[in-house]
Amino acid sequence: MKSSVSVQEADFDLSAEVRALTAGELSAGAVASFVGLVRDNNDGAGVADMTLEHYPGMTEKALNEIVAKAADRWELLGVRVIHRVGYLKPGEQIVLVAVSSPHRGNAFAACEFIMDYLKTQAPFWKKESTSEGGRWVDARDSDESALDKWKDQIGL
Amino acid sequence: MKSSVSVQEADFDLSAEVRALTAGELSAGAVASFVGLVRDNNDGAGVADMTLEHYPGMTEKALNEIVAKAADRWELLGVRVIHRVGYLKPGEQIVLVAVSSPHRGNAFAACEFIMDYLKTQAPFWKKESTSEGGRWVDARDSDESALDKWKDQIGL
Amino acid sequence: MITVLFFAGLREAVGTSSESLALPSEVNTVAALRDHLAGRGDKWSALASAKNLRAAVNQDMVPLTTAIKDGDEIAFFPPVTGG
Amino acid sequence: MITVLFFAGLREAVGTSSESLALPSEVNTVAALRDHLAGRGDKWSALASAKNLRAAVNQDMVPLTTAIKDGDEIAFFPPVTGG
Repeated sequence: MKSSVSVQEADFDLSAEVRALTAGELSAGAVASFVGLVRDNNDGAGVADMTLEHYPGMTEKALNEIVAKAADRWELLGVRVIHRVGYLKPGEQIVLVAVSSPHRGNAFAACEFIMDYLKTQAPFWKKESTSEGGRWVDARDSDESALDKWKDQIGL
Repeated sequence: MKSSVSVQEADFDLSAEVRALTAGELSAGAVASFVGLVRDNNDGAGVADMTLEHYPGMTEKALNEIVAKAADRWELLGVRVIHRVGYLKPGEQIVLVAVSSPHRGNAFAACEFIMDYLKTQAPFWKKESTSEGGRWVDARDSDESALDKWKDQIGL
Repeated sequence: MITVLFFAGLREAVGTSSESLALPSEVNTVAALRDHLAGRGDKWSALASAKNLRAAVNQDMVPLTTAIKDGDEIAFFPPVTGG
Repeated sequence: MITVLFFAGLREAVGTSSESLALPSEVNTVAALRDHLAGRGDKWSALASAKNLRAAVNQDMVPLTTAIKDGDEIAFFPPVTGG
């Protein structure tokens, strides 16, 4: 399986990433992908912009471990993860997870699994500028409970 | 919710479709998408090319009904479905389903639901050219059982 | 009159993609129409022997027990394989 | 010597992103290190009052009960919010 993880300030192009993921791999019948975007509102306040902080070194390590966990569990041909850091405005892309596989069930499951684990295991923190000033985004209980789904289903 | 369904011979650009889906919709935090590709092998034989037949009129109707079913069940902001017909070679894109939502759980579920229903409810048929001649692709039992998952989970 | 359509391998087997015909008075379900057409014999028997034959009436996929009436568009085809 | 890192709201609260210090002999877990640093008082008490404090040792996320030793890189931070 080929996999690649990037943490970067630069934006990314979804088509180009998916094309690179499946290039020369003609047994890939399915690509599931996820793009996370900066929303213009959160917890009832307008969001003007956002700054993403991370833990250099650990970030790449954590993302690679999550990808390896997914590759252990599903038949995958390729995984691409990109997470942006730094200054972002509403509508901008934050994160990409793309997964290729011979069949769609594995691609969907692995893509959602990687996003769910990234949300609680990868060291990124968002600070929003809102009409009420700057604030660090609180973790959501729903992100913790999203992991329970995988624990129940596949005994992780 | 905005939705759009196309049946066409032309290829599509994933980035452009996702950008159009979320344009001006700054409450969309999540876009899940699926791209199906022509594989170079199927059921143990090499595939040289493929022709996709459909039922004009019913195809668009069936796809719109599947999208409406998904929009009834999950909080969605936009859905885009493109299915190609005609002559296709290995590596080419066949189908796109892209779903935007405020949060990722709904986007993932609706995207996979639409693909699973499309596979058994939308009137498309594939004919492959293989080393053993032309043959119509057989439906997979796994595609029927993929629907059971939704029936169990959400009582459809 | 009704319109009958055939797709994919079934279209190739019966050798036509569509025909219009007067609905015989005793034919009032999709299954009865299939039997009526298969009764022509020769290549039409593909309709009787098709594994997992699927049908649509007025562009809705339906069970073969579904009633049909004059003016309907009825399609016969194998299980779908898009996506 | 150990390296201690702070991120996000906790970094702002303690007013620094990293420091190196000699590991006191009685400090042998992440939790003991947190208590040791919080014991400095003032802004450092943020470490004691942090809801859901998370930690990593040598870039692996770990429970606060995890053992630490000389040479380790220990990070303290709030629950992560990427993605």
